[in-house]
Amino acid sequence: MAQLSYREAVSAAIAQEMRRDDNVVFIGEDIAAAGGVFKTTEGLLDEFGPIRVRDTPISEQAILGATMGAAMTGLRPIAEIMFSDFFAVCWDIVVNQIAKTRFMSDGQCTFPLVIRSANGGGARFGAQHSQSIENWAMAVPGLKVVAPSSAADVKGLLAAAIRDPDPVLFFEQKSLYGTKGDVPEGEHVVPLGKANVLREGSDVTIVALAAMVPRAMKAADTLQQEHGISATVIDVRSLVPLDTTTIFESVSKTGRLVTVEENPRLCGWGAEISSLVAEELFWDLEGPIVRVTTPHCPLPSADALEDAVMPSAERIVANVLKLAD
Amino acid sequence: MAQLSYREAVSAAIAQEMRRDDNVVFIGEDIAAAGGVFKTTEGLLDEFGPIRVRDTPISEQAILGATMGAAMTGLRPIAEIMFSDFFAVCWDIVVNQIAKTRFMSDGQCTFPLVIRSANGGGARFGAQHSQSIENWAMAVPGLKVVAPSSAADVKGLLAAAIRDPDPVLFFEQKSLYGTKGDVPEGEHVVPLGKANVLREGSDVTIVALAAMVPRAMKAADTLQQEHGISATVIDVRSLVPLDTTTIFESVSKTGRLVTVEENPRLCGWGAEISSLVAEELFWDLEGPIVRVTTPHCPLPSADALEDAVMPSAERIVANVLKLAD
Amino acid sequence: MNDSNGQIAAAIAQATTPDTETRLELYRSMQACRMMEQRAYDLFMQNLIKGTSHLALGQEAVAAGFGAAMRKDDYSFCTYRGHNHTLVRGVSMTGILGELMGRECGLLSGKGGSMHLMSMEHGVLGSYAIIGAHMPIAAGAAWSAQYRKSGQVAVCFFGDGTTNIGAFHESLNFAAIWSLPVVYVCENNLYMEYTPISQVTAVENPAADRASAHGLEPVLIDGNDVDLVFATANAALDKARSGDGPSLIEVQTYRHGGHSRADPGKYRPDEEVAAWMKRDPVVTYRQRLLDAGIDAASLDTIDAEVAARVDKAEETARNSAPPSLDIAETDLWADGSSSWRN
Amino acid sequence: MNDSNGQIAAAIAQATTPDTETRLELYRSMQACRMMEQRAYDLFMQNLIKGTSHLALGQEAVAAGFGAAMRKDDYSFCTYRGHNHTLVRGVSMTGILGELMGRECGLLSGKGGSMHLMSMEHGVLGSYAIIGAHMPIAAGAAWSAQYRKSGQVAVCFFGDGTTNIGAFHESLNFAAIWSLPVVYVCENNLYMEYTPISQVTAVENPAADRASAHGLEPVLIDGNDVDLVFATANAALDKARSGDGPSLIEVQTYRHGGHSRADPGKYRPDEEVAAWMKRDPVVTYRQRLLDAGIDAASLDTIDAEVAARVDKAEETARNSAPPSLDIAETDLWADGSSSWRN
Ligand SMILES: Cc1ncc(C[n+]2csc(CCOP(=O)(O)OP(=O)(O)O)c2C)c(N)n1
Ligand SMILES: Cc1ncc(C[n+]2csc(CCOP(=O)(O)OP(=O)(O)O)c2C)c(N)n1
Ligand SMILES: [Mg+2]
Ligand SMILES: [Mg+2]
Repeated sequence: MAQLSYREAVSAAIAQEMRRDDNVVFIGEDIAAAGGVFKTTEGLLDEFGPIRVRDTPISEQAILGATMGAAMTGLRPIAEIMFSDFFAVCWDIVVNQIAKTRFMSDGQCTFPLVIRSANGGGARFGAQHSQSIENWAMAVPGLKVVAPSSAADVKGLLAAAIRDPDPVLFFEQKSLYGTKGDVPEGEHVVPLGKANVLREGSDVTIVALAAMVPRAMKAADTLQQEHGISATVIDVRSLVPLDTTTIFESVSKTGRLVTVEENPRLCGWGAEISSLVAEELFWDLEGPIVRVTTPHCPLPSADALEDAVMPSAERIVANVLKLAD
Repeated sequence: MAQLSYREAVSAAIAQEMRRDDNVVFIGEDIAAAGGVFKTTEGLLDEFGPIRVRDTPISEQAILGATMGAAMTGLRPIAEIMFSDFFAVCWDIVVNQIAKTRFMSDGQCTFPLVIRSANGGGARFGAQHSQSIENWAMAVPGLKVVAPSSAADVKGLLAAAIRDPDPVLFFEQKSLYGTKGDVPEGEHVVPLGKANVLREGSDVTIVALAAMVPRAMKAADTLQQEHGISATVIDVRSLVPLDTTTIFESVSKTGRLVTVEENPRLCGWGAEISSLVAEELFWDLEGPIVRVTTPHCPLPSADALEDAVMPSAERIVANVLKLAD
Repeated sequence: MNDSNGQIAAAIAQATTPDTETRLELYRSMQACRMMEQRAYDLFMQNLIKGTSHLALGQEAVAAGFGAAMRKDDYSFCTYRGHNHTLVRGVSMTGILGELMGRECGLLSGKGGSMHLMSMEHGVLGSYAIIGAHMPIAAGAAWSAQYRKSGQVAVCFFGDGTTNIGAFHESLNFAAIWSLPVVYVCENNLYMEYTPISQVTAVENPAADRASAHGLEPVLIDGNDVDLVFATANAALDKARSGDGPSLIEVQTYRHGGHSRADPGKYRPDEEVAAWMKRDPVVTYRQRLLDAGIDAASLDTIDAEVAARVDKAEETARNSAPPSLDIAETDLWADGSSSWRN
Repeated sequence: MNDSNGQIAAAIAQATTPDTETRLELYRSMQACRMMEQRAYDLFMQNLIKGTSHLALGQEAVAAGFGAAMRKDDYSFCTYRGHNHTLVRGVSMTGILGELMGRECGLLSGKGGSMHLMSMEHGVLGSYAIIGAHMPIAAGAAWSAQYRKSGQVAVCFFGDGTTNIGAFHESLNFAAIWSLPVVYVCENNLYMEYTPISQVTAVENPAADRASAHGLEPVLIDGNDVDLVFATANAALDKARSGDGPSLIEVQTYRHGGHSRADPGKYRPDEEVAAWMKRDPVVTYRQRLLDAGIDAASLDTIDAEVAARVDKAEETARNSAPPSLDIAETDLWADGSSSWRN
């Protein structure tokens, strides 16, 4: 095991895959010479050179359009969209072109590409650099959607995303970049579509993603220690494909479900999982399904305000307790 | 009462509001001289002249940026985005600028603007001209989201949207343009955020929107006549603000909820309503909550294929029957 | 990296008249486009084509000229007005008409429709219906060709109206700085849908007057002269293939009909229509070939062969079944499924 | 509708040196920008400003020159690097520093942050952090002014890197065809973040060389010469106000520090930095004023007054409480709430 930061795991994954396959290329703004604004891509230019690791202008439509065109003609491109909020300036290429073209063409072409992006709040960057958009992506047929919570998963899931024959949106939670964790030595690949059961309990199932995972774990500790409530915590890891099997198994056992998501309230992935359970597992439920989310608001910039709106371990605890009432 | 088509109700509403308020202006591609590609805006140029009704280049970011800038400086602009799929090329202006700026500015400015668009499938236009994106809009804090199902509602809700001090995305379902209905004479305004109970029943609540409303009504007829099942049908009309009161009242009574939505499966407005009910009305439920949606796929072009994927009255009936088992 | 040096203009100036065989092929290709599109029009009128459709009647010289100049393994990208551009790459007419009619024999089995024709095996990398979107995608295919050192060139067709959307400019700058082997072809037919392009554009020549903004040579040609289009295409393709980077070519042309099925095109002044009908690329080329001593009989034979081909294609498509409903949800993912859960 | 006729160049050529009072105000304005930004830097270092922040140290002449030329009711639109542009419109320094620090006294009560300064009452219609997005919004404010015949002009500041994104071009074309009273100011500081602009741009002057693509006059000036910026601003504002439409002005300048808080700016060649430090707009202007016979004491007084103002602002902001948590979810809607249901 090596200790890597979540940040370092990004370049470790890309390097692992670029060594393995010459068709893997990587483009984005300031990803080459500067090593990325979050320093997630340091060393790649040195190792792989400027033909494979290439800085671009501020032209997100061109970046993703080029990525798509390269993917359909034999390459395996990776693109960085610096902050996930910026997907809005190139959303057409993602949702109307990349996501639909294989289907429309009756399967004539595939799009083995990955778009990485720094997602989410907690860094006091204000409303245009903090949004969580994993639910935007989940709502679009034709996109796979991954959001790791640990360094090991960053490396393993990103490697799997690069190998995947379909378009993957890979969301790195920017406030996790500094966190460290054990990452297996050597080649490390974690299959997409397998949720991770981080802790098993009998009273309630807490389902979380990315930065909400450590908060859910902390909440589970508190619930156990202070309230004698035993919680299962599941890291969803990938929203598409979605591991309903693992989630359903746990909910069948505990009878109670709490989702913890960072995206704004309405139409989040929590709503999707909640309604899946309300439809398919209704008779196993012992109480309401509770969603903990950021309220349906943009994120404010000041630290006190941002902390007040994002789901905290305390808020998770409070919601579980409400359910246990 | 006058008989108007859904299409004619669009220009009727805009004309009504332009007569009332000189600050209402209207821009978009081919909306002036050509009267709109769906002929929804015929006559407006003649009555209000080229300063107030203005054709633009194919520059959706400029169209919506200009709309935003005008709204924050005293006008009440209406913009047309010809097909809702095209929101993807100007999504940034909608979600990062229009939706966030009032909040970020601590309430310094308001955005009394409306963006109209032809939404949805059924016209055999293929995957890039048929998508339903009301769920994209609902997921973004700061946007009001309206989708009428009848000519009367087109006129009344569009008028209300134009008067509303906040940004409203107004989705016209393109396959309804040819449908006709009674519209009250004289000034007609229908407040945003009030669902419409079209039919009251005791066994199940069917919640639908736009083109799904007539299908839900047809399904309710069949359920009554062929299966003796009595259904309430609610036209949600506006997703934001959402009339949870009316929906909850009905579900409390019937104990069963079926949502019928045109958008693709994942993270639709049906999931949102389902999870609201699963959280707040759980104990009133007598069975699973069922969502009827288009599958999580783009829309195919051929008529047979398109009809196969969009929710039909038959599919609604089948789902209600499943629930009644 | 910049090239405003007149390389293309120089190559055009040096180009010689194509040999007779090539000219007959250009003629055949234009006639095939013309007759297929006319047939598509008839099929609309009979309601055998649903939805919408955008014909390129009158613009045949552009597709034919480029099609003839391209290498078999080059890539083409076109728009919703892309039937001609697809046909000239060798795609089956039955596949095209079948797709327009939503039949099983359609190029995409009915899943794409008129606006989305595509045939990977012919290098037709798709028809795109969001204005401007295919321009960066074409740059990407060119980037891939450059990376793979395959010598392929991507050719990307679009309209005058497309020059006012952001993706147009992003693509040109991107292609220029990376010296990508891509040829951008703006078919200026004077209208973006119903609106005259001059009314919404700050320059006179919507593409050519913007070339210098991306360090490119302004190229503006008569798009109804197929010999000239062919020469220009050769020049731009050669330039791209020899590593000299992208080109932007504005061709002036005109559509004979309305923007789409719904449009009778009444907003166009009668004199304008009449003037352009006189410049019909098929009719004028036929005359030019006759003037050059080619006998009418050879041309008549071509016309008859093309007409028979169109008849055959229509008949096959008419007799083809609607697509099986089994495919309505397939092929979202590479594994052939559209499953999003386990 | 097009204007490549040198109207602005002609007006600059005729401009006279500003009177002493104006020049002292320009100096004061630049010093205020300089000292406030330096203080912001210090506050970062003390971790009193969180998140990120983008300073415009070295670029003061642009904001000061335009600020002095604008009418009180004109509109300004700027970027995440917009502290200076906000300050020069008369916005309180306490409000600005307070906002950077996330305090109750902040201009936006801490809801916006460093990248989103805005003050409607001062015509500061916002700071936008998505590259290019504010350009069409500025066109919209100008359209509104034109519609209301108010005589207001919108001024929109952005960087060199912004010229490669689609919204840049859409906005210029849109503004040109509608002859909107908007002045686009490209501050070319040679870098888009860490990447030299020349490496990702197909032309040498990223804005000026694109002006003709939208029928506009190319204007390229030394952005570190505040007199020149002031003259240019007057020319462009006059032009807009008299109905002659938009301008695009490229000013050449340099940021003294890195792109943002996280960046020490090490990718810049030492000689380049040294050469530009010699052209420091504040230092060189001071010298120019001395050369013009203005006594050092008056300038020293201004310096002292500005320093005191910055101290005062910092102190007030430091003593201001964090914002009340009650406002975390307010003001999404015009009714002050963020409620989405009944
Ligand atoms: C982003 C976007 N905006 C608007 C449209 C609707 N639309 C389809 S074709 C068209 C006109 C295009 O004009 P031009 O580029 O000149 O091509 P032409 O149709 O003349 O071939 C428009 C506005 C679209 N498809 N995509
Ligand atoms: C659409 C978008 N892409 C990328 C970014 C990230 N980003 C922020 S500033 C910047 C560089 C901008 O350069 P320039 O326009 O020259 O302005 P400067 O920072 O030099 O003032 C980039 C790439 C962004 N904010 N928005
Ligand atoms: Mg055209
Ligand atoms: Mg810069």
